[in-house]
Amino acid sequence: ADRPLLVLSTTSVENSGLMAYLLPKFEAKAGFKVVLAAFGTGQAIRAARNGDADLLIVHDKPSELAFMADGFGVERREFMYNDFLVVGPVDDPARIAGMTDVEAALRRIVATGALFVSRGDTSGTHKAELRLWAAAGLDPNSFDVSWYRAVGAGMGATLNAAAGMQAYTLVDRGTWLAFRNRRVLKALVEGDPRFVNQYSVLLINPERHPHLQHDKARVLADWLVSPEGQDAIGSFRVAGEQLFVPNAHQRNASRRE
Amino acid sequence: MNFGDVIGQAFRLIFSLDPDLLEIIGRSFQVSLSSVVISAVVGAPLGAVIAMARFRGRGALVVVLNALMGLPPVVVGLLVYVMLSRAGPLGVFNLLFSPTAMIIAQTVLITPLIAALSRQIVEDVWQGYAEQFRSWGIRPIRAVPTVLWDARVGLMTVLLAGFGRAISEVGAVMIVGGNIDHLTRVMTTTIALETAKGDLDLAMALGLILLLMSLLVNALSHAVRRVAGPAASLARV
Amino acid sequence: MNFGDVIGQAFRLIFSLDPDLLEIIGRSFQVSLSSVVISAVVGAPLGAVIAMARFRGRGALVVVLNALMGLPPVVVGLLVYVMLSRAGPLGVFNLLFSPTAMIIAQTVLITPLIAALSRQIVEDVWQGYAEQFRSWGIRPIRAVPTVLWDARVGLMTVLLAGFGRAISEVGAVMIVGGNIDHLTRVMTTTIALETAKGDLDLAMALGLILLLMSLLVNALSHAVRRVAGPAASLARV
Amino acid sequence: MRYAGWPGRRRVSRVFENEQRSLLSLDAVTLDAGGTRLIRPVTADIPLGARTVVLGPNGAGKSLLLRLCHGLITPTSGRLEWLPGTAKAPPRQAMVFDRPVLLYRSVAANIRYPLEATRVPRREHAERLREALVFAGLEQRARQFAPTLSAGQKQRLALARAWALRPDVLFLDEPTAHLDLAATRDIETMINAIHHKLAGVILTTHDLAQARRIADHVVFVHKGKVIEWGAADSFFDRPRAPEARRFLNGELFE
Amino acid sequence: MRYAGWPGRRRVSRVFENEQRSLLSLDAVTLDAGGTRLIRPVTADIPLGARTVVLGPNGAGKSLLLRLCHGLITPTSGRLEWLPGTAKAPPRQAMVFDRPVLLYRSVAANIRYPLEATRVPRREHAERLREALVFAGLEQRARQFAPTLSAGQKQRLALARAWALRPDVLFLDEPTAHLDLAATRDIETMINAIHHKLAGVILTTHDLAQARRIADHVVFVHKGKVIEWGAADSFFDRPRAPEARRFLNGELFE
Ligand SMILES: Nc1ncnc2c1ncn2[C@@H]1O[C@H](COP(=O)(O)OP(=O)(O)OP(=O)(O)O)[C@@H](O)[C@H]1O
Ligand SMILES: Nc1ncnc2c1ncn2[C@@H]1O[C@H](COP(=O)(O)OP(=O)(O)OP(=O)(O)O)[C@@H](O)[C@H]1O
Ligand SMILES: [Mg+2]
Ligand SMILES: [Mg+2]
Repeated sequence: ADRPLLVLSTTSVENSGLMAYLLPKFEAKAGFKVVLAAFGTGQAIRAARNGDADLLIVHDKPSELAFMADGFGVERREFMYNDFLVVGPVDDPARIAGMTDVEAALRRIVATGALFVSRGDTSGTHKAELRLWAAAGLDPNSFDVSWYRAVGAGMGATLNAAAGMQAYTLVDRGTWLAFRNRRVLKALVEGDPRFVNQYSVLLINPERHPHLQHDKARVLADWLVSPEGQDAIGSFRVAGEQLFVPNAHQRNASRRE
Repeated sequence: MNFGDVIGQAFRLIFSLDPDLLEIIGRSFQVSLSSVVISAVVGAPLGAVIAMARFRGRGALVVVLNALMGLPPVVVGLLVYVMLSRAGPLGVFNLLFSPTAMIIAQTVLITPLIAALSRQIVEDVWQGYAEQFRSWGIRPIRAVPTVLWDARVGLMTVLLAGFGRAISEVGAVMIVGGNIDHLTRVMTTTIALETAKGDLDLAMALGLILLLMSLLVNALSHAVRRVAGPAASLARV
Repeated sequence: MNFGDVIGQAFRLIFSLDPDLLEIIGRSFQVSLSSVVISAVVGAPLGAVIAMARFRGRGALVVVLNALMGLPPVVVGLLVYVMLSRAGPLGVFNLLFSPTAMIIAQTVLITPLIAALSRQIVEDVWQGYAEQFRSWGIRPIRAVPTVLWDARVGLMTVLLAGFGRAISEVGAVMIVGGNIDHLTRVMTTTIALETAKGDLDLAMALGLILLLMSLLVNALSHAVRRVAGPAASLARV
Repeated sequence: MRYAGWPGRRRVSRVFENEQRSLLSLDAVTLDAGGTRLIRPVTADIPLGARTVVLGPNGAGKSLLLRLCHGLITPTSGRLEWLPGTAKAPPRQAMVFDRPVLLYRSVAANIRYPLEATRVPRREHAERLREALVFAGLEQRARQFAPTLSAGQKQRLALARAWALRPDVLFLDEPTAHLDLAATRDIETMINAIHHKLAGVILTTHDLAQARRIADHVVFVHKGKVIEWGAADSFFDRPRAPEARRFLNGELFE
Repeated sequence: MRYAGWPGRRRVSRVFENEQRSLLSLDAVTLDAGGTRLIRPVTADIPLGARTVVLGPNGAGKSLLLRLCHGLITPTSGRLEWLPGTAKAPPRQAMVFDRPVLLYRSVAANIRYPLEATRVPRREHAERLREALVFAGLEQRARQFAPTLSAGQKQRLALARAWALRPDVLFLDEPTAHLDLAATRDIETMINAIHHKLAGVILTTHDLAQARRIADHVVFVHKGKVIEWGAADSFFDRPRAPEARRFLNGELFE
């Protein structure tokens, strides 16, 4: 009974420090402990399917919907978003600084042959990047490794690689603001509406995994979408900047039939 | 990065005696030392038996054992994860994301290393002993503890190699432990986390602390050996 | 997960002879074997010198060397990353995110392991030889190649331990190589990637292939030893 | 060494004795190794309750023959039979090697170990240890690390350790090679005193005077072949084989 | 062994000879180890160009004394001086241990290795190797793995290997312990034939008859102390110390 509630999330949630900020507030109110394990999106969802965690927080809508459709989740609530941005070397060889149209910026990177690092790990961020390329009318499969480097790693490792080779990359704002090894990197393109990065919390199906702490999980999920939780998310700052925008009230919880 | 800064930061961290850091260091030791003890209890006798006994397929077994030294931590982590996961055969014990799971994973990882290296060390001692033991009619299997004891100086280095591998690996403990704060966070997972956050200085400072800690363990084992070891230095005046 | 499926998938992957997979396997070998060769050339003589020479601070050096077996791959990766990155002292060579960088990192990682274990193995052989060499007036330093040669059976196991650690580690090569497709992707980084993607079956299948490959290397070295090794089996009829 | 007799033992050779007098018979035993034949077919008998001395030049095959008899190496072909004609199990044996094998332990631990490992009754350990230390002349050195002993002390320790097991058959490979005159005499006294209580003592030596003093029976080996075997007196006085004659004159080169 | 003389050498003892006749002098040399005094203060002279035999019971300290003289172990106190009174460098020495140290290599490689490592001119290697193999009686076994040799073959190999270096001083620790009669005689012949060409031969043995045949000079050690040293004849005929008398009678126990 005094087992802590285990939440699985993607690494961006942990690396940004959001959960470390939210959980003490929640624990004080709820009276039970919550612990967080962070993995890559795919790994987190896989573990949740296996019944290894009580609650799931991710940001990749297609996989979330598949999770629901396969009967592993009972409830999916979108509760906050942040945005992506394109970062790159301070000397900005492709001259994209200040642009707000991501498609144009991407096309310019291709045109100048500047280095671009892709997550390449089918994570939420990677899929968002692929959607952006597609929107710009380009096919990453045809890109040459001489400039398009799919690193196949987490966001932090990808940023370290971008810093090391002075390349452009797409990053979520949470990770970016918390990231310390910027050195030669700088935020260049932001504010495009297509940059929205939506997070959801998924409640797991008690019929599939009766051993999990579904009641406690619901308490946390409820709190996250409650005004109190939403306020807490909105008040989280890194270096004076707000990282996540609460948006539970704008969204309808999609329930499993 | 400035190495002076890193070293300074490492020492500031140590002397801050930050309880979180101490907890993490303590857990690293608890997990890795437990794994080494279990692996030693299993691996050293196993290596000794393979070194001493003669049986069909022994050569193949040595090759397999040596190859298992190349077991990737991530794969070991996955294997143990699959076993301990709710969906797995040992799921009911609810061990996933616990220090116990990390000990299991590290034990699986370093037992082959300890067994393979022990095999080599014991074989060298046994070569000198074998005929005498056959003459006494003592079967190799019964001589195993004797030979392990007499080979203890060499085996100490083997155990330290096992400890080194355990304390420094991150792949296995990350998967089965989950790097959960105050529960399964150890030095290496913290280093990986700080690296992912781009705080390379902190990561390196933590790495330095980890090294200092394993220096401590090694120095202790060296001291023990000098006090309790055989008078090898007396072998030749 | 079903282990039958994993094994089946592993074999399907092997027999598909997928050029991407072959490239990755080839790169893994290239990087790890290169590191082992360099580490052996540096580490084995280093270990031998420490085993054979008597000098002030030798005990401390042994302790440090043993402790360095616990060098965390991530920290080694960071260290090499910092050195090779554009802003680092070796930045001009533009080596970061290349197989060369991975070889450097793995060499740094396993040289202490090979040196520390070689020290132990060589010490055992040298114990029998030392007086005779002093009698001949041959300084230990000049006897190093001789003793390394005569200890080659034991050293082979040490090199295999080094190879095992190199081929299986992911922390260092991930940081300095970046797991870039068609450039620096190796088996372990692929496994880590597939794990992060949640495709555990594929990850395990790749792990199995990696193990099969290191089994191959070990079997080869075993065969070489049987053919070219000293007639140790003749020592006793 | 100070062999001063041990508490009376049953006369082992009598126990084993039957209508026959043979302790061990070798039937066309051969040994190959390293691509060569090291022992050419040996057919011979080791008599019961006697002192058998294996003689021959360096490299003749004496040590290999002792190892074969003791069961340390398996013959390539041929067979060995203990107490032929009886259905008795092989007697308990001990062997002292030409290069004593000492454990990396103290002198006392070297004696104690085989007592424990071969399940000698625990109440006898202390007494046998004490006796063995006296026998080896190492009472003052019980706690010394055995590998630091002198050459002769090592050989004494190995002898005392073997005898502490009270074997029925003793194999001794050049047992006095590194012993001083006093210790050599003691070993000879011991062999002469105990052999008739044992099923047999089989030894090698390069000291021909010693061989004459000890041997009841001689096996003469040359180039891996048993050239002559039989009673000691006739061997020393009237060697049949020309090689044996030359060997006894110190003229036989390998 | 087949010592048949080697190509003429300069007479080394003459070369070193000066107004004095001492090869090595020990001045209050002691040795401690394991918390005990193993060698009690030794003050003695080893004469030049002579055969010095170190005698004493097992564990007396003979091997330690040889090691001290050869420079393998450093005395705890006291000092050694080679060719005292001259400013000459110590002569080239070789030692054969009581347990020969063989490299894990072939017989031929064991002989070849020290030739190469001590920079014997390359053109002489083949000839010296051949001679050493003949000397050791191991021509047919040049390619055998040395650790598989018999006890006597090992000792022969170690002797031949040492001699192949043409040292000026030879230390031999029980050189004939495992040798057959013929080989023993050959070694004695060799020592007698070469010693006057060398600066000295210093050996130990437990074979008193052999000591009488060889020794010009005797050093008698007992319990780590040099009790008596001087000309061999007077030692064997009129030993002064009571321990020496008892030792020669085989009555001295450690
Ligand atoms: N593995 C081997 N390969 C080749 N020859 C071998 C091997 N083992 C032993 N021999 C040879 O077998 C012969 C007999 O060896 P053994 O030790 O029995 O001799 P020995 O009669 O005891 O001689 P010694 O008096 O010198 O002790 C020797 O010539 C030895 O070189
Ligand atoms: N490290 C040590 N610690 C204690 N005692 C030692 C050590 N090394 C040697 N000794 C003792 O020193 C004594 C002299 O040894 P040494 O080998 O010189 O004897 P030795 O005269 O050559 O005897 P032997 O005739 O048996 O060869 C022995 O009693 C031995 O046990
Ligand atoms: Mg022999
Ligand atoms: Mg001695």
